Amino acid sequence: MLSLGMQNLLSPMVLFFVLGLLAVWARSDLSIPEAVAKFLALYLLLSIGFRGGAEVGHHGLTAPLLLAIAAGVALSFAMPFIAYALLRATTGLSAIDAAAIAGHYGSISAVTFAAVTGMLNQLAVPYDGYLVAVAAAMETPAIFAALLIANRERKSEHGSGAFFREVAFNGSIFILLGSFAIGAITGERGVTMLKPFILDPFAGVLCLFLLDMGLVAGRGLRQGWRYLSLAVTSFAVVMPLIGAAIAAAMASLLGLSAGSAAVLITLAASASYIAAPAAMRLALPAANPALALTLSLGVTFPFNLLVGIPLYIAMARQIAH
Amino acid sequence: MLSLGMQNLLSPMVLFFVLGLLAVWARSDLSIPEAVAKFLALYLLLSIGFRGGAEVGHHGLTAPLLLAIAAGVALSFAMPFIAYALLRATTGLSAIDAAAIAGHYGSISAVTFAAVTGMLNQLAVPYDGYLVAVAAAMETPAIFAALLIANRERKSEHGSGAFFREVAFNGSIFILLGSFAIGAITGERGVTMLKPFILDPFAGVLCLFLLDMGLVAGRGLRQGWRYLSLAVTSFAVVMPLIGAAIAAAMASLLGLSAGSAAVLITLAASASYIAAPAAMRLALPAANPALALTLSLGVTFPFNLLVGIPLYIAMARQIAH
Amino acid sequence: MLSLGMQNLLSPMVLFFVLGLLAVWARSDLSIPEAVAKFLALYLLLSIGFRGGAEVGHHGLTAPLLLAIAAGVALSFAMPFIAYALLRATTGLSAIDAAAIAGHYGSISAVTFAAVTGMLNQLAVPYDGYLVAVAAAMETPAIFAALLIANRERKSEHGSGAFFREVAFNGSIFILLGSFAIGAITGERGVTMLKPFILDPFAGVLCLFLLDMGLVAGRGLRQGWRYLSLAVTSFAVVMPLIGAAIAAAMASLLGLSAGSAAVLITLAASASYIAAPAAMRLALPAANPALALTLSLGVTFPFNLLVGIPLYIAMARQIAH
Amino acid sequence: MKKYHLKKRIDIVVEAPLMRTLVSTLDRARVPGYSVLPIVEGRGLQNAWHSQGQIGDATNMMAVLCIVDPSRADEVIDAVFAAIQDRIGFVTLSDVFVIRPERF
Amino acid sequence: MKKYHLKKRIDIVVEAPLMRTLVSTLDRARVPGYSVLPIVEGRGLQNAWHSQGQIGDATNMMAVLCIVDPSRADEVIDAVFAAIQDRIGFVTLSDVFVIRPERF
Amino acid sequence: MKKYHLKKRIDIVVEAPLMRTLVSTLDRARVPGYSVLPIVEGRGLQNAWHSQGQIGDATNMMAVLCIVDPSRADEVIDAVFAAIQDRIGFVTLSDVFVIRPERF
Ligand SMILES: Nc1ncnc2c1ncn2[C@@H]1O[C@H](COP(=O)(O)O)[C@@H](O)[C@H]1O
Ligand SMILES: Nc1ncnc2c1ncn2[C@@H]1O[C@H](COP(=O)(O)O)[C@@H](O)[C@H]1O
Ligand SMILES: Nc1ncnc2c1ncn2[C@@H]1O[C@H](COP(=O)(O)O)[C@@H](O)[C@H]1O
Ligand code: NA
Ligand code: NA
Ligand code: NA
Repeated sequence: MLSLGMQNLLSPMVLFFVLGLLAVWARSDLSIPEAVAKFLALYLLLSIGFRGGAEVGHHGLTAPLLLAIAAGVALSFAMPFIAYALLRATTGLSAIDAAAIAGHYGSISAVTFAAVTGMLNQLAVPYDGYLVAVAAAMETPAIFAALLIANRERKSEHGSGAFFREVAFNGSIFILLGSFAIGAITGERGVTMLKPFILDPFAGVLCLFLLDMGLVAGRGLRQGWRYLSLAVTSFAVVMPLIGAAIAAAMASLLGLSAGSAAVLITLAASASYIAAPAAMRLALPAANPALALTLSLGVTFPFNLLVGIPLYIAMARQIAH
Repeated sequence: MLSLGMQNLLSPMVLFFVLGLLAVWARSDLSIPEAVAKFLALYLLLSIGFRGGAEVGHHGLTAPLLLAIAAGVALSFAMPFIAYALLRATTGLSAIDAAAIAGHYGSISAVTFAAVTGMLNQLAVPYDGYLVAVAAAMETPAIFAALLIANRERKSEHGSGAFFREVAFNGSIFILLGSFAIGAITGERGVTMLKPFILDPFAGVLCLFLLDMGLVAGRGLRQGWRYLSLAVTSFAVVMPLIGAAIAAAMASLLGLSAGSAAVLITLAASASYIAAPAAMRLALPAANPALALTLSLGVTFPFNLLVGIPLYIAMARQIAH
Repeated sequence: MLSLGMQNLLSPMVLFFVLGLLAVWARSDLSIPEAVAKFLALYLLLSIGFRGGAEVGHHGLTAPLLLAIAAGVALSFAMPFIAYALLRATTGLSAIDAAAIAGHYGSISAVTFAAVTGMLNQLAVPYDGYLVAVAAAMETPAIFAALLIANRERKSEHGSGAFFREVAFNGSIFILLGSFAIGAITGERGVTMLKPFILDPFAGVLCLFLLDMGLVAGRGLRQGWRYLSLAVTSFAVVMPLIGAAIAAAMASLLGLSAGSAAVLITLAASASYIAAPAAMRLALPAANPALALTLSLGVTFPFNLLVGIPLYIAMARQIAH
Repeated sequence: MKKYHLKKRIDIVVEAPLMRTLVSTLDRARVPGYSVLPIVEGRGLQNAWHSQGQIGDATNMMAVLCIVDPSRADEVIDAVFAAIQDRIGFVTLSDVFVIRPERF
Repeated sequence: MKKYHLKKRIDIVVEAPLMRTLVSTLDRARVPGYSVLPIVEGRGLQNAWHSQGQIGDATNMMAVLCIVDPSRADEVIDAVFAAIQDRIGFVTLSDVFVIRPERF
Repeated sequence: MKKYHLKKRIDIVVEAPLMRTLVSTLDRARVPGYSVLPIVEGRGLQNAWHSQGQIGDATNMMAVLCIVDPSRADEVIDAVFAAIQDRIGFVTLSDVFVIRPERF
C-alpha cells in the first residue's frame, strides 16, 4: 500500500494538482480562463460517460448494474443524515449551514471520479463501466436529503417542480448520462470513431484539469481559511472515511470487483463541488456558500487525491479478495 | 437507404446533436462557453480546409475543380431568387424579410459541410478535396443576390467596398480558404506533421460541436417558435430539397463521384448561419434577424442532419451510377 | 542554407502565421477568443516543459545544464545594457522608454522558443531537454537589469518583495518550470501516459497558435506603425542579430550540440512579449507600453520566424562542426 | 437639452444561479428589455471570489442592466426584491437620459 | 466637492456586427476614448438572446462606454445615431464626476 | 421616493496588471465591496487595444465598480488615486440610489 501511495503521489495527475496549489502559495499569476476550465470539465465528463456506456453496451444491462445504482442512491440519501449529526455534535455550525454541508458530502464529485479512474487506468485495474450511471445517480439524492433536514418551507419563486428539474438535470449529470447513453447505443463503432479525441488524450486533459483544480482549491483555501476551525476541518477528513467505510461494506455485499469497489468507495468518500453548491445556493440561500465549498474543494478533495484514493484502492483490494 | 438513414440517426454525431436538443427541452443548464464553441468551429474549418487542400495539392488544380467552383457560384447566386419567389408566394413575409431569408438559403453552412464529410468518412465513401474550395466559393454570391433582391440603396456609412470586404473576407471563409491553401502548399509533409492534431480528433470534435449546435438550435427554437407558421416552416424543409434537386442535376452534368455529388448536394441544401446572418445584419438592418436564424438553425439544420444527409447521399449514389 | 530557409518559409507553422497577418491586412473579422489563445499558450508551455523535464530526468542533472543556465542568466542580464546603449545612440527615445524596450529584448519569448523547437523537430535535429530550464532562467534577469538602468526609486505600493515575486513567478515561467519538474519526476512513465495529449498534437497546436500570433502581430502593427521610425525598426532587427552573435559565441564555448546551440541563439535573439510587458507596466508605468510591444511582437517576432530561425540554425551548425 | 428624456437605469448584481429566476421576474414585470454583463471578480461583505478556472457557476455573480421608464421603476424594483430578497447581491437606481423614449 | 468636474457618460448598447462602424464613428467624432464591455445575454422589444455556444457574432450585443466633456456630448450622440440609426440597440446619457478633467 | 437612499458609484478603469494592487487598495480602504467587469476593447488618448487573441494580460483593461456611502467617497477615491496615480486608466463618480443602505 505504501508503494501504491507513492505511485499516486508521484503520478503526473497529483503533481499537476500540487503545482496548482504551489502557484497560489507563491502568489504566481498563473491562471486558467473560466471557459477553458469548463471545457476541460465537459470533456472529462463526456469521456467518462461515453467509455462507461460503451462498456455497458457491450455487456448489456445487468442485475449488478441495477443493484449498484440502488446502493448508490441509498448511500447518497443516507449520508447527509450522518454528516448532519456529526456536524451538529462536533461543531458550532448553525442548522442551516450544517444541512448545506451535509448535502455536499452526500453528493459526489465527478472530478474525484475522474481521478480514481485515471489512477486505476494507470494501475491497469479494470472497473465496470456502469459505475458511471451509479455516479450520476448519486449526485442528487443527497441534495434532497439536505433539504429535508433543513426542513424549511422554501417560499421561493421556484416552484418545487422547477427546482427539482434544475437539480436533476444539471449540466454535469446531463452530459454524464447523455454520453453514457450514446456510448451504449453506438458501442464498438462509436469507440473506434471517437477514440483519438475522447479516449486517448484523457490522462493528459485530466492533468491540465487538476492543475486548474489546484489553483481553484488553493485560492479557495486562501479566501476561506478562517472557516477552518479544528472541528470543521476534522469533519472534512473524517466524513470521507465514514462514507468510504459504509461504501466498502456495500461493495462487499454486492460482490464488486476490486476496481469497481474502489470507484464506489471513492464516490461515497467524495464531496460535491459542482452540483450541490449551485443547488444549495438556490434552495438554502441563508447558508454561507463559501463554507461548504472551502471544505469540499479545499480540504476533502486534496485529502482524497493525495491520501484517500490509494487508501480506497487498497481497501477495495482487501474486500475483493 | 433505410439502413443508411438508421446508421445516420444512430451515429454519435447525430446523437450528440439530439442530446443538445434534449438538454434544452429538459431545461438543463448544460452549456458550452462561447469561446469554446468558437474554438471548435475554427478547428473544424481548419481541419476541413487543410485536408481538402492537401488532397488538391496531391492531384493538382484540375478542370473539374474549376468547373465545380463555377457551378457552386452559379447555384449560390441563383437560389436566393427561387427562395424569394417561393417565400413571397407562400408566406405573408415582407419583401425585406423574404430577401434576408433567401440570402441565408442560397449561402451554405460550413457546419453541415462538416457533418456530411463526417458521415461520408464513417461510410468510407471518398469525395474530392476541392469541394472545400467550392464550399468557400458558395458562401457569398447568395448574399449579394439577396441585396440585389432587396434592391434598396443602403445609405449606410459602410462604403460598399468596406461591406464587400467584410462579406468576402469573413472569418469562416478566410480560415477555410487559408488552410486549404496551406494544405495544398505543404501537402504530404504537412499532413504527416499535423495529423495527430488536425485529422485524427476530427470526428470527436465534431460530436462535441454538434452537442453545442443542438443546444443553440434548441434555444433558438424556444425563443423563435412563434415565427414558425406552417408556411414558413414548410419553406425551411422544401427549399433544401429544391436546392438538392438542382445540385443533383449539376453534379450529374459535372460527372462527380458519389461522395463529391453528396457533398455538393448537401451544400446546396444547407442554409447559412454564420456568414449570412452577420452580413444581413449589416446590409438589411430592417429585416428581423431572429426569423432567418430560427429557420436556418432551428429547422433546416436539424432536418438536414437527421433526414437530409442520408437522403442526399442516397441521391448521389443514384446519380453516380 | 537557402533550402533551409525555404523549408522554413513553407512550413505549416510559418504559413499559418502569415495567414494571420493576411487576415488583418484584408480586414477579415477572423479572430481567436482570448480564452482560447491563453489555452494554446498554456498547452505549448506545458508540453515544452514536460518534454524537456522528461529528457533531463533521463540524463540526470549534469554540469552542462548548470553551465548553460549560468550562461543564460548572464546573457539575459547583460543584453539590456547593450540594447539600451544602442537605443540611446541611434534613436531619440526617452531614457525610460529605452530602458523598457531593453528589458523586453534581454528577456526571451517562449513562443519563439516553441517555434524553434517545432522547426528542429521537423528537421529531426535533436536538442537538449535542459534548455527549457535555461529559457525559464532567462526570462527575468533582463527585467531587473532594465529597472537598474531606469534607476528610479519606484515609490509604488508594491514592496519590491511583492514585485519580485510577481516577476519571478509569473504564470509562463511557473508553468514551464513546473511541468519541467513533473516531466523530470515522472520520466518515461509520465511520457507514456501523456503522449497522446501533451506530445503528439504539439505541431498542430503550434500552427493554430501561430495563426493567432499572426492576427495579434498584424493588429499590433496596424495600431503601432506610427512608432516604427527607421531607427527604431532597425533596432528591432539588429538587436536580435547581436544577441544571436553573443549567444553563438557562448554556445561554442559551452560546446553545445547543433540543436542546443540553435535553441540558445534563438532565445537570445528573441524579445519577450508576455513576461516583460506585464512587468514593465508595473515597474515603469511612465514608459509607453505599446512601443515595446509593437517592436517585439510586430517586428522582431516575424523577423525571427521568417528569417532568423533558419539563420540561427545554420549558424548553430557552423559552430557545432 | 430638450431632446433628452429621463429614464431610470436599474443595475442588479446577482448570483449566477439566480439568473433564470431574475430573468423571468423581469419578463413578468414587463420591462422593455435588459442586458446581462459578466462579472469576473468581486468582494462583498462576505467573501471575495474570482471566476478564473471555475467549472461551476455557483460562485459567480452577474450584472443586469435594465432601462425603464421612471413611472415603472418602483414596481420593477419591488418585483426584483421579491425575487432575490435574501440572496446575495444588490440593486441600484440612477438617472439616465435617452433620445428615443418610445423604446423603453 | 470642488475637486470634481462634471462630464457626461454615454452608454451605447449595439449589435456586435456594428462594432467596427461604431468605433470608427467614435474615432471620427474625436472622443477622448471609449471602452467596450461584453454582454452575454439580453432581451429587448424583439427577441431574447444568449451568447452561450454561439459561433458567430451576429446575435451578440456589446456595451460601449464613453466619457466625454458635456460640451461635446450632443455632437457625439448625433454622430452615433447617424451611424446606428435604424439598427437594434440604444444610447443613454448620464452625469459623472471626474478628478482629472484634462484627459476627457 | 423616500425609500431610496443616496450612495456613490465609483467606476474605475484600470490596467489588468494593476488589478491586484487596486484590490488590496480597496480592501485597505474598507470599501463595502467591489465588482470587476472585463473590458474587451478600448481606446484612450494613447493607443487602441483589443483583447482578442491576447495571451498575456499586459494590454488589457478592467472596469471596477464600487458602491460606497457618500461620506466615504472622497477618501476611497483618494486611496485609489494614490495607488494608480500615473498609470493608465480613469475614475468616475456618480449618484445612485439603493434600497438597503445598510450593506454599503
Ligand atoms: N459595494 C459594492 N460595490 C460593488 N459590488 C459589490 C458591492 N458589494 C457587493 N458587491 C458585489 O456583490 C457580490 C456579493 O456581495 P455580498 O453579498 O456582500 O457578499 C460581491 O462579490 C461583489 O461582486
Ligand atoms: N430597456 C433595456 N434595458 C437594458 N438593455 C436593453 C433594453 N432594451 C434593449 N436592451 C438590450 O438591447 C438589445 C436589443 O434590444 P431590441 O432592439 O429592443 O431588440 C437587447 O437584447 C438587450 O441586450
Ligand atoms: N473617455 C473614455 N471613455 C471610456 N473609456 C476610456 C476613455 N478614455 C480611456 N478609456 C479607457 O481607458 C483605456 C486607457 O486610456 P488611456 O490611458 O487614455 O490610453 C482605454 O484603452 C479605454 O479602454
Ligand atoms: Na459523497
Ligand atoms: Na444553400
Ligand atoms: Na532576448
